[in-house]
Amino acid sequence: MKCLSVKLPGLDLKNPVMPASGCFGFGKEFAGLYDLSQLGAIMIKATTLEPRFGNPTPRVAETAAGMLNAIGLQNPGLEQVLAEELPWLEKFDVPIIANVAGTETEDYAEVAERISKAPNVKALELNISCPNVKKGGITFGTVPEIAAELTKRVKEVSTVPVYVKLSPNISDIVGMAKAVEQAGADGITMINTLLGMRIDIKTGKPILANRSGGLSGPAVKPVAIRMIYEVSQQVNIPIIGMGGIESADDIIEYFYAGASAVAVGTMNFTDPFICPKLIEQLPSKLDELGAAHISELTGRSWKKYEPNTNHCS
Amino acid sequence: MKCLSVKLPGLDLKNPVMPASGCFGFGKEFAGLYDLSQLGAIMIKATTLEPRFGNPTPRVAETAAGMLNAIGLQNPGLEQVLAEELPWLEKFDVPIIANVAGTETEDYAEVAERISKAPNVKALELNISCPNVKKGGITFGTVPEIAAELTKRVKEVSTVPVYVKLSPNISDIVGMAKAVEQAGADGITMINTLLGMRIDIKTGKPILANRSGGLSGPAVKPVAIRMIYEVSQQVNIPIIGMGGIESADDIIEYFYAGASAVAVGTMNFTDPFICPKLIEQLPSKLDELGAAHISELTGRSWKKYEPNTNHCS
Amino acid sequence: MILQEQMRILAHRNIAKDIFEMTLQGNITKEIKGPGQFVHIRTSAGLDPLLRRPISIASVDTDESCFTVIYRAEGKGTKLLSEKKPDDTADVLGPLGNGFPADAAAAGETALLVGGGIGVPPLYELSKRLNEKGVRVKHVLGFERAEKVFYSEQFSLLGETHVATVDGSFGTKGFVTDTIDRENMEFDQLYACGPIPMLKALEERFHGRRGYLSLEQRMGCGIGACFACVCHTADGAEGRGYIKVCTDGPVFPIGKVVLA
Amino acid sequence: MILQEQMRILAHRNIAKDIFEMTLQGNITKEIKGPGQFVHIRTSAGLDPLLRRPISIASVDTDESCFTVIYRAEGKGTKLLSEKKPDDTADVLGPLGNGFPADAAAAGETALLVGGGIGVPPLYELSKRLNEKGVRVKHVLGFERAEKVFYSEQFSLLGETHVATVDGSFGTKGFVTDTIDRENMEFDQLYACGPIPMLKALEERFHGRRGYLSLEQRMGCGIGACFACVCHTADGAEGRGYIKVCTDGPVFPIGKVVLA
Ligand SMILES: Cc1cc2nc3c(=O)[nH]c(=O)nc-3n(C[C@H](O)[C@H](O)[C@H](O)COP(=O)(O)OP(=O)(O)OC[C@H]3O[C@@H](n4cnc5c(N)ncnc54)[C@H](O)[C@@H]3O)c2cc1C
Ligand SMILES: Cc1cc2nc3c(=O)[nH]c(=O)nc-3n(C[C@H](O)[C@H](O)[C@H](O)COP(=O)(O)OP(=O)(O)OC[C@H]3O[C@@H](n4cnc5c(N)ncnc54)[C@H](O)[C@@H]3O)c2cc1C
Ligand SMILES: Cc1cc2nc3c(=O)[nH]c(=O)nc-3n(C[C@H](O)[C@H](O)[C@H](O)COP(=O)(O)O)c2cc1C
Ligand SMILES: Cc1cc2nc3c(=O)[nH]c(=O)nc-3n(C[C@H](O)[C@H](O)[C@H](O)COP(=O)(O)O)c2cc1C
Ligand code: FES
Ligand code: FES
Repeated sequence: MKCLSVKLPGLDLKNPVMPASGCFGFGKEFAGLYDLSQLGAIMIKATTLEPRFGNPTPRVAETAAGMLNAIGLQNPGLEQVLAEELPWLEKFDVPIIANVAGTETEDYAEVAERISKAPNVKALELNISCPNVKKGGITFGTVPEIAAELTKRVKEVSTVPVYVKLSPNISDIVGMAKAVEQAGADGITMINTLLGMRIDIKTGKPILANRSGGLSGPAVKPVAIRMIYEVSQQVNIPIIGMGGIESADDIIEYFYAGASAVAVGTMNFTDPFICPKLIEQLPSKLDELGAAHISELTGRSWKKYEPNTNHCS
Repeated sequence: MKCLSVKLPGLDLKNPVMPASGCFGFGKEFAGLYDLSQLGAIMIKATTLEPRFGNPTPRVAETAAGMLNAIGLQNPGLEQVLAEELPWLEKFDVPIIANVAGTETEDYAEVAERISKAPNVKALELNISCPNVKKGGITFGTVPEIAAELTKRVKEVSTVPVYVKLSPNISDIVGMAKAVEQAGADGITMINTLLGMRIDIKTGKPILANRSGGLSGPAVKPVAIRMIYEVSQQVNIPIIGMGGIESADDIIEYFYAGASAVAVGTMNFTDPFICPKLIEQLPSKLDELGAAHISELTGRSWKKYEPNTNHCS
Repeated sequence: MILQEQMRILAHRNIAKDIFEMTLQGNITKEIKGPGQFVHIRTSAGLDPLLRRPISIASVDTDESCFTVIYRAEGKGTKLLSEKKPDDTADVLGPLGNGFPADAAAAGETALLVGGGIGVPPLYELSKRLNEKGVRVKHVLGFERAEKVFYSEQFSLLGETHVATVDGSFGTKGFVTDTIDRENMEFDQLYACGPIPMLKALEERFHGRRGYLSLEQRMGCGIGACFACVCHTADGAEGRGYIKVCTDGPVFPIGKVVLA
Repeated sequence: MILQEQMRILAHRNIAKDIFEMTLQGNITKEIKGPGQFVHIRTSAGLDPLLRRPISIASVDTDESCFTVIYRAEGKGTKLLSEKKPDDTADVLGPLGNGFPADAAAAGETALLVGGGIGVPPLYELSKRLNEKGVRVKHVLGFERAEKVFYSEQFSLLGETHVATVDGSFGTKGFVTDTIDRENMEFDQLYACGPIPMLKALEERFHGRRGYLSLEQRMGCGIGACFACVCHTADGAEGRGYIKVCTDGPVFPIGKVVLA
């Protein structure tokens, strides 16, 4: 399906649809359901230097048209990801985007340097924004200077392009995007989860053992669309958009807003076959829209736009 | 129903349930549906110094379990609100919370000073956070120093207690809350809407004429709960909580999180009778929970809490 | 008086491509004042979709205390609504707004009713009432194409009826205004409901004539509280000159409202 | 193999207060390996509620290629599910997880099956299989109160059955462990499913004995991808010693998993 192929820094995608990090593990489980080579790419679960068990349970809670998670970056650690997870994925014809996380600049750097050398890792996704571990993390994602610092450092050591994943828990998303672009980011992925909480009426306590968690799913889509709409007009690097995608129309909406590719997260849980389904539906959608190639749709919604940041219901 | 009465600065509430600003106009329409004296209070539509027509239409768009609005503070202006809307509301035994908006400190101050003198206005709600007009507004809501400035000024001139309405479009909500508390705010109302956007697949353009708008409804509830949970532990002034409330359980959840009263916004559109319905359901809810009085529930979820702000999925 | 009611669905059928006719029974019927008023229907008991859907009242049967609506199942909400079965209930708020003043046309006069697509339904009850009053009624109904046409026979029973389709697959080819021009149709009183471009075209032709237009606007509350559905009035000075489609309308004298 | 399927609802009935028994027909049945496996059911075609609900397989009828689940309609999703009617379809993902190893008990041996509340259902299919194998089966079933009791007769047909209710309104008063102690029940092999406090009490008494416990955890994916459902293993060193309830379980040898 030539109409779906997308070229991004480091990434030669058959199609612009990929599972979002943390919603697809390292692919093994879904490989039992369908051929992973159908996917545009795979964003693997965040990898840290050391293995992590993550947060106590419950780690998920349902919300209106969404969910909260506080997994806490559970992962087997860099060594095992390099020794087992990534080699196992080599049997599929699909580029891997490695989601890199840490608590200090130097562990980000070490993970980035070593994981970027794995043959099937075509790009890194710098996770400066996940809201669910006790140390580090979120501050990187909310202070442009610190995010820029980290991006610079990781760019120095990575042998593949670096995409920075932005947190929506911030007033000036455009400022953050520009900061990481200037620091050398090759692309942006957005959005990570919104901080949220649910309290159990029966116990009177937060449902999540971690108390607060990250809100994802269809509920957050309008937040992501607005941020991508603004950021895509202010930076010159491509955006992989995510947040609540559940239909081919949603994918079109993301492209119109300014995304060059998309990732599907939470909806993999509700419908584990959603990625191949959406990929299959896209070509006929393009016909309906009279578009020869999906990349034509990127940013279509901008025309006659005056920035819209200082406005008050 | 003594178990529901709540005392807050300037406010002597029969019950803690009130319609949120902008979702109830100035009460006239709902007065045709039920007796407004049943309500704990009424938060009237934002009032500005001059009349405002607001934004072009479409001004609303539906989202998953929520909606976007970009009304643009349409209101008849201070003179008419003082001359007609407020006097008309005097026939009801219900305190009015006047939502005050503007573009510069001085028009906020003038509206605040004069509207606070209206006999049935028992408190002001300082709208520093609405995301839908072209000038001013949002910056007040995202920069603690500016918000504090404005709060100070309004406190100088207001003859009734001042509640400051916080925007969720910010990284450090606790910092903002502390800033307005130190500036003299008597209470906090939160949250206002999250910035969001929807794009029409058919036209390829944003559905809202204003392009972006404010996200409200059940979709945003987890964001509000988390912010109230954190803020209520860091300030000593009461919080009126709002964001997606649609059931008596939601109200309990808000109290557990740290709210002392609640406001219902968007759901008034889906069910115009929701406020009296929820007020009626609360007493039996309290029985179920074995609570003698609703105020006992405020902040019940905190026990054994270590602040949770710098954490990363 | 506006009621919220779980109305009983007496009948529900698909009468054209994506077009459904639903008959609802309940107390709201008693409150209906006239043709052109609408109801606000909740399409799901859950939270998605969240907002009600405004749908015009197409005909009223006071004896059976029921009324009929005709709607297009296109988006999320109306598609859900179309899955309801007879004897299910629907959560309805209404009646809302001010309809077409049938009294604006006197016995013996001629009324021209112009409808486009899903703007056609409210004209049906209007036509019946005008007939009862002895007003001569002519209809011009516009649809996208043949498979979308509905109620052409019903209207024919009430008066001269012309159907136009954009692709000519039914009736004459073109827009309703083409038909009106070609047939140069005479009338004393105009009533119209349909998409903005159609209403604009009519306003240009018949500005200054006696006429009423029914507008559409995205709505929140439907009862006048949220300011979602406002339009400027032609005489409007900033901030003052506006109307709310949901409560001041949806029907307005021709020329009163700025059609944006 | 795991399938996602629109399964046909053959039967659906309310068998105790808030407790429903639903029989589902489709290809997933063929894939079921044993008792204690579960399915993940989508309770609404819409976006709210968003997540699937894990429900154990209570009995299997391979000839009719259908299986039965028993669930409590308590929250948003299960209440919606309970509104489905026979001949409606349900979106089911499964079979998931590893069930109770019936082979762990040999013919002639005695198996003690202990269930609490909505932990009772998976024990029914297990008991049938054990009976087929010639294992002597005893059941101790705990419920909140009389109106919540279900399947006590069905279990009685399969072996000695004791029912305990917290308030004594049915069977003996107290918890399942009280019954086990009072009757000092002997067994070679233990199988249990129910709330954590019950499982903990059993673990204390019978640590070191041959036994299997079925755990509950809040789930996201249900297939091992999201790390929502992990528990530490007893021997677990940070970051390594963990299991996923959805794929490694939900059934584990007694003592293997830290019951938190
Ligand atoms: C006064 C009035 C009377 C109407 N009468 C009829 C009628 O008799 N028959 C009929 O088929 N349609 C009628 N409409 C249009 C009808 O309300 C919309 O087609 C319907 O709301 C679309 O909902 P959806 O679930 O199909 O689309 P969705 O895309 O799911 O709708 C999303 C949101 O946009 C709003 N929306 C989308 N299109 C429109 C529109 N054209 N007008 C207003 N809101 C819209 C919806 O109400 C909802 O809030 C009327 C509209 C108004 C304002
Ligand atoms: C492996 C396994 C097997 C199960 N088998 C059965 C069974 O046979 N019969 C039965 O009645 N129940 C069973 N349960 C429990 C059942 O999954 C929950 O009762 C159900 O998910 C609650 O959904 P709700 O819509 O009623 O509640 P809601 O409050 O609407 O649920 C909200 C969210 O919390 C989750 N949740 C709430 N309670 C539980 C719980 N106890 N365990 C796991 N997730 C929960 C839901 O899945 C959902 O994601 C099983 C659970 C697991 C993990
Ligand atoms: C259970 C879960 C785990 C996640 N783990 C990660 C992670 O490890 N790293 C990361 O960058 N994002 C993580 N995310 C965020 C998603 O990648 C995605 O940005 C977000 O969920 C929005 O997309 P969605 O609404 O489609 O889920 C996780 C999300 C969920 C729901
Ligand atoms: C249509 C609409 C108009 C609003 N207008 C105002 C306003 O004028 N002033 C204000 O402070 N908040 C306004 N709000 C925000 C609400 O008062 C409330 O803070 C927000 O909607 C969250 O509550 P909800 O989810 O219950 O609607 C408006 C919200 C909506 C939906
Ligand atoms: S729809 Fe709310 S004012 Fe008209
Ligand atoms: S529920 Fe996702 S890993 Fe078990």
